[in-house]
Amino acid sequence: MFELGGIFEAIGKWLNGFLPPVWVTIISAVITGLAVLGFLSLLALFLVWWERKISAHMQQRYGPMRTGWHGVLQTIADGVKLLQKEDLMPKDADRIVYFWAPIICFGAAFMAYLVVPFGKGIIVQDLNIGILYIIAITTFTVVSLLMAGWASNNKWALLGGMRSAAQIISYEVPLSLAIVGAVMLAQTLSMNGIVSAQAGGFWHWYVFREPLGFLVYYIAATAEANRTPFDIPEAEQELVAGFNIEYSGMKFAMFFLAEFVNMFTVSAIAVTLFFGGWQPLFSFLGFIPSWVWFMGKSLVSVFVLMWFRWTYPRIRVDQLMNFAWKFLLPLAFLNIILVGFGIVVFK
Amino acid sequence: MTVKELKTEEFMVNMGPQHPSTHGVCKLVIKMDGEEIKEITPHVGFLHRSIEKIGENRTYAQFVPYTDRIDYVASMNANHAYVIAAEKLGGVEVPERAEYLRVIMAELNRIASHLVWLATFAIDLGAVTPFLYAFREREMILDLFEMTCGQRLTYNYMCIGGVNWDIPKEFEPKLREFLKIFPSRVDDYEDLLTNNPIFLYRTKNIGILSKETAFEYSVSGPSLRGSGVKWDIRKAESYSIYDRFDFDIPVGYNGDAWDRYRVRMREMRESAKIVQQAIDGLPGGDIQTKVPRTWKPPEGEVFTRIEAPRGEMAYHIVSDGSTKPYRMKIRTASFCNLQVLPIIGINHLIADLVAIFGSLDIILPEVDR
Amino acid sequence: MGLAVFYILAAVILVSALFVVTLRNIFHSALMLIVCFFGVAGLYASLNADFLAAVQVLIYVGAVTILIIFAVMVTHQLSGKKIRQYNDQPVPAGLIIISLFLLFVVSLSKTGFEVVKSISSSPTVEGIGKALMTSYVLPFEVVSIVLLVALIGAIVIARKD
Amino acid sequence: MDSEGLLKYITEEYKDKIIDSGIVGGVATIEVKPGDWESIAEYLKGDMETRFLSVSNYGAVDYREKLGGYQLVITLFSYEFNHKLTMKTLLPAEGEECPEIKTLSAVWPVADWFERETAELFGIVFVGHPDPRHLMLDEDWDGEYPMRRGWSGRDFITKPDK
Repeated sequence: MFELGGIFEAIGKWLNGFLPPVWVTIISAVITGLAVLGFLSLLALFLVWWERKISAHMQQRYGPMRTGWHGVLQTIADGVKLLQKEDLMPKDADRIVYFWAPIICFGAAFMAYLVVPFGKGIIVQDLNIGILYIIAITTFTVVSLLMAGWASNNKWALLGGMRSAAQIISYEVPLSLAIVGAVMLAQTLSMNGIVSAQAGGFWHWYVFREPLGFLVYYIAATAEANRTPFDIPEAEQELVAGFNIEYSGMKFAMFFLAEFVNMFTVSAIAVTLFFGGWQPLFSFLGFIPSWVWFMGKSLVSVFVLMWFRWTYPRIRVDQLMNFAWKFLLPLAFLNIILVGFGIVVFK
Repeated sequence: MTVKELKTEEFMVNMGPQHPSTHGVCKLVIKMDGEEIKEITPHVGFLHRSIEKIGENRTYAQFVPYTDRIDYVASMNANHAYVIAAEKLGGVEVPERAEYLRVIMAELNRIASHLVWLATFAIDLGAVTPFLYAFREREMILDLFEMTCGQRLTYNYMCIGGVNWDIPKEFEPKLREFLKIFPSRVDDYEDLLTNNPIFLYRTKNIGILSKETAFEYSVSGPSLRGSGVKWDIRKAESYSIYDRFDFDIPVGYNGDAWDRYRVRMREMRESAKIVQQAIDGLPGGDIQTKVPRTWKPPEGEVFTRIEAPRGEMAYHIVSDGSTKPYRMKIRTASFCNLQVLPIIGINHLIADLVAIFGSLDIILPEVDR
Repeated sequence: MGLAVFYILAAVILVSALFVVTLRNIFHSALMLIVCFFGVAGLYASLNADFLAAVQVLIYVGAVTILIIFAVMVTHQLSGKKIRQYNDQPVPAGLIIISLFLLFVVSLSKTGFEVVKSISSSPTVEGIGKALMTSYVLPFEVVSIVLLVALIGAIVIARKD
Repeated sequence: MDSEGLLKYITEEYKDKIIDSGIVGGVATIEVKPGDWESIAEYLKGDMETRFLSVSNYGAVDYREKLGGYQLVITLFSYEFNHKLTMKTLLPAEGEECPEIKTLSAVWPVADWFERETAELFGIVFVGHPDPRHLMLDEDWDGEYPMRRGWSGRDFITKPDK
């Protein structure tokens, strides 16, 4: 009941009835693409509103209250405003690169959802290298930040771009190594496969098998998503706004929404790898649809990321590098060794 | 081959005049090697209004509202500095009650000013939440000021010979309520920041201001006390009635950003103590010694100074016996404190510069006047 | 359809590679290199070498080119300025290119390409892993040591003292 | 030392350099010749009995009408002994003349900005100043000294170009 996975299969079957298979592939690709895009846009709108509400309540104020019930329509109003804004481009900017940077940023954020299992059977394409694919595709985010920083022809933007490149490259290493632990346990790279390997109650979740791996992953993922305390590429107080200082209007909105989509992406991966994905807490709770479990767990993770942001100060750029290379990296290696031992011992 | 032999280029950026962390319009031209700062040149004067010149063209009483604008974050203290100088020049006696009210207002404003500093300092380091916490308490102080003099930022409260308005009935209970909750609120801020490892990383050993440098640059106020110098004009040259109150002078040890932070946090508690003693001992009576509208102080000159939230604020007034000052020189704390930034800011990263600038608590209108 | 995909990808790779060597702005060249690498990854993917495709993107786009861009950004003499992509010796260069091209043509025409009827669509990761740990374990370890040496060398050069 | 004691000590120690002395508004005050301005500052800073490590205030007064020149006023103080001293000197000048004096910024680095401000506002030239740029005023502001008596901003309001 209420499982959405069946719907997609049904649509596929129905299309197969009267169309040649090539057309079915194309049509279903378009449909899923639009569905994911629509879902992510709504999600980003929701997350922006949610963050504003969370920060407001943490700071003992209300946040948006006027547009709609408790300000739910505030982000839409902001979006409409941003659409109407003049699209400024600095005179000496590199026009082509400046234009493409936000598109690549948003595109990379969007592409990652090709392999995210939202629920039982709700996955666009269950690639058997799923997790590797996500790591690979998110590197385009850093390319786009570099492009934005460079093309703006602004020193602050350039500094922001350089910081983000240094940061993301550094944190990609412990992040990937933290993922290796889960892959070793599940013996597959496929996202669905990893979820299935954690079936049967919460004690099978990998967060209890390799807490160290989860810790490393979550810290590195916070840095990958450019969230406080690691939000140094756009540190408002130091670099004014970092790489997106010159962007306005819709282009700025794309960077902004991509940040929230990325935040959800790292949360979704955390849930998939360490919290059993769409698996229920206990198997007798299986009557609750799998996508509800997935969304619930992911939003909790997003909430924690937001909690970080409104509690911690920002770490300094060299401290950030030291932390990645001297603390997280050895920890990630230790995790791999421990997981290897565990697999051999407990078989 | 080591890195030093490799040829590197220096990189110049303009930090300001419109930058979120300069807290006003100050331009810092920074020469950087990578992200490490090699040279800082401050450019000020964007807010120069020549208040000293205005002072020569206004009567003594007319000038009080202008003092508000010298330091808009601590207007009460700025008022206080001027009226003390003018009273000393003319030999005006101030009623007891007015002195107490002045101390209450000045110390409340010191707390409010330190709260603004805390808020902006935290935000400079990327912590947004303490900002709103600090402004919540500042709001209570501003409410107290509003009910007394109708203003929330530039008060024009003190006048030569006393204060302009007496406190209303509801002032005292509100103030006592504030004093009751304030220490626990300071604990809240400390919970958020003081022992947070990231905060410690960002402030410990950052921007060390040695005693010697502090002396040479006449750094004053909490920034000086952070370097371990127990110097507070309220104690050292006890003006007004500060000798009647019991309070400590918090000092730091290393002179880094963290010490300056600690000194200000503890100073807020000390100020609350002073306000408590002042409100308990508040006598009745007049609030003003009548000073004629065309007040002519005798010919002569005077130099007085007070401890404003940011440090020493001094007035040097020369009178030629007319209704207007002949010359008025205003010495403000930020003017001297800002000069150490190029000394203590180099060889740090740009993120540290923001922390150092925040920890010095510079108010640009005070520099530019 | 597979052929159409191949031609599109080949065109992307060739055009972007041409831009890499002809564009006069070094930052643009680096970006074009990304496009080129991405095209190669697409080729791998179309040949069902999914692991290789992902690794191509991860390493070449995610690490190598970003480091190149990073280096370009740090050196201000290079970024922004237009630089010459050719030197003063077109004749010897042309000769070498033509002879190389002829060599390729000859070797390609002499190779008998075997047509595989069906490409296995089974996961390649496991196979690669097993091969690396069994039959190719010696080259694998040698590569690891070479990389380690390079790493140590880089640290020694960059050490501050 | 209290103000009297300090004044007594200084007038005895440096009597050949001091023209006038007294206690003004509770602060010990001495007047010196412009030529001794820098040397006496050095002595006062280094003297173990006075230890004037810091400058509390430093500015000028336009006394052209009354005394025929600009008076430089510097207030020194000592953290150690908690005493203050005001030191003055009169720079003769008439009309639009710009008098010259040696800088104190080598003695107290804080005098740097004070002197820059005084220089641009009063038109006093500090010889040997390490950084004689404008501080408060525009870099291209030239030939007008706003803090001189008689200067009025009203003459200076310019209408923006069409």
